[in-house]
Amino acid sequence: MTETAAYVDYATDAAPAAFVIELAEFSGPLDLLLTLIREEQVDIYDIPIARIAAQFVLRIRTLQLNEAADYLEMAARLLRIKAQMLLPRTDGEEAWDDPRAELVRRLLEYQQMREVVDVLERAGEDRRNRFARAYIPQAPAPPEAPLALSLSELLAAVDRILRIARDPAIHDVIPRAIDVPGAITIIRELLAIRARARWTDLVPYGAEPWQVLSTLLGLLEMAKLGECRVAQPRPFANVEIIRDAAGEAA
Amino acid sequence: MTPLAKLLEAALFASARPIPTEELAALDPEASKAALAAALDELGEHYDVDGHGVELVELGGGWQILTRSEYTEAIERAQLAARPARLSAAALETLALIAYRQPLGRAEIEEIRGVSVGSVLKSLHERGLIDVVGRGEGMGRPLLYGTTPIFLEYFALRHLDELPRADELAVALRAEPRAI
Amino acid sequence: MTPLAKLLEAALFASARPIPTEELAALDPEASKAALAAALDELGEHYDVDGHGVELVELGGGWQILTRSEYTEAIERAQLAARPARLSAAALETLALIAYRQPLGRAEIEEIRGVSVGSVLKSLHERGLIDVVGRGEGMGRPLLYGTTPIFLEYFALRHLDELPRADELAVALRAEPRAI
Repeated sequence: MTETAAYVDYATDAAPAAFVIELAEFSGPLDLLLTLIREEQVDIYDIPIARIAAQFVLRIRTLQLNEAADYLEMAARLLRIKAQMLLPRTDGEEAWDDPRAELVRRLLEYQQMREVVDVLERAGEDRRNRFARAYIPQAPAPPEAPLALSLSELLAAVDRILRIARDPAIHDVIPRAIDVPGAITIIRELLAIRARARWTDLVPYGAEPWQVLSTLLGLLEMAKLGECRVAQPRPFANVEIIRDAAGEAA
Repeated sequence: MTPLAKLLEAALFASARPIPTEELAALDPEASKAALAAALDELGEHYDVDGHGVELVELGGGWQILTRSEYTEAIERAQLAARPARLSAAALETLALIAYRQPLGRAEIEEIRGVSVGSVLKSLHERGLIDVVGRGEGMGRPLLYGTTPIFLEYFALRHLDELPRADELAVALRAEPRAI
Repeated sequence: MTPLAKLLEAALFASARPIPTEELAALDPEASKAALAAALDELGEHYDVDGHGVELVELGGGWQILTRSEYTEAIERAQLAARPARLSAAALETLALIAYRQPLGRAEIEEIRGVSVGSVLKSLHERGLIDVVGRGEGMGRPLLYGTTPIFLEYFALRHLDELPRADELAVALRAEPRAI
């Protein structure tokens, strides 16, 4: 039959411009198949399977779709149908089950879906051409809630900063010994008044590093001596210092 | 405009998303349904008759003010707003199937589309266009997908039945039957 | 409305931020400055005279359509618009410092506030309230931050000098770090 000849023709033809296609142009093997059927202008109910199969294989070879299992699976299916078509028909024509029937059903189903895609595409394009109200700031995800800010809040913040702001430090590096005994004295004084204290009671906001270190070492020393217990309920929580029974007795 | 129409305008202007009619009703608990409908009519008509750059659109079960499409190009050229990205063909095909056959499982979609659709389903789900609406029978009780209100919004549809019915589609692939 | 006023309305509606006059001019390169000003006037007047739920406002060096404040309560009550979020105290303090002392580097902010401000700067930057405005002298040429037009917009200020001067505040902010 001429179908074999057709295969040779297509295979030996230098790929025409139309053959240089991107995989992205097709959404799957059925899409490619439908495109071929349209290009070849053949009847979907009477697909010249050998010719279409040859075209299909040729295209996916051109596309170097070795990795695309979906296309290869379809190619195998086409070749199997082609083989079935070549089998001699022993029975009468009426009893013959067209091996293409299942493929035709799938193509029609796919074609119907493509019609819906056209409808959706038009609707989506129409919507895309109209802008909705945009929020500030523009977020790719759902719009972030806008901020509630007032000038008085901002000014109050300025005031707050000024209260806690230290003078811009001039970094004169003076060697300064860590004063552990001094820190222990302070902790003892505090624990004499209160059974429980917190880290922030001992270390004032904006304390110098040497003060922090002295207090820490002093605290550890006192804990070792059993004068107090140190506890932290959660990671990063304020450290609690608890006057110990031993300390109380002393 | 009537006070109710002005209130609706303010609310619709403030929202980046369509507002369902029930939520609009919450704006003025004393307004009747009829008054609300009349005010929406009034607002929409005002935009149309008076000649505005925006219009009132009913979609996704709610109402939204949108710019008229004739200004899109100028706005985009001036880089004041950008159109959202188009959906890929794969995403559109999968959406089309789900829209028509929901609830629908992944295996059926793959059977019809002839490709694996795992990543497409994931991205459609992330964009809020589809959601899991149940589980099918059979092995593994597969997840079944359906479209969401955002789907309607994306395509500016009021209801799913604005899509052509399946039997209205012309499965007209029989171009010219060719003699073999 | 004139075609230009309609175009302006569409653009102002679609934009995520106030649009400076120069950018509005890009919408219609053939429109003269006078025509643009007239169209803005027309749009603003239309909203005012015709009785709309929105108004045209000039702020942050640009133009924006905003809902009229008398409708805010009803809209918030109906919970249609996203509830505004508040800035944390840390963010507010950092923002205040930057507003008054810009351009300002991270090290100086940390020195004054006594805490590390990396994440706060990041979130203010994401919110669009501050931006990098240059690089300082000295080691590592630190990034310097300043406030943005969005900052002005949040506080409904036209210019930075509408902020009370530092010496008008109860406690005066030192304008300059002490020279070393």
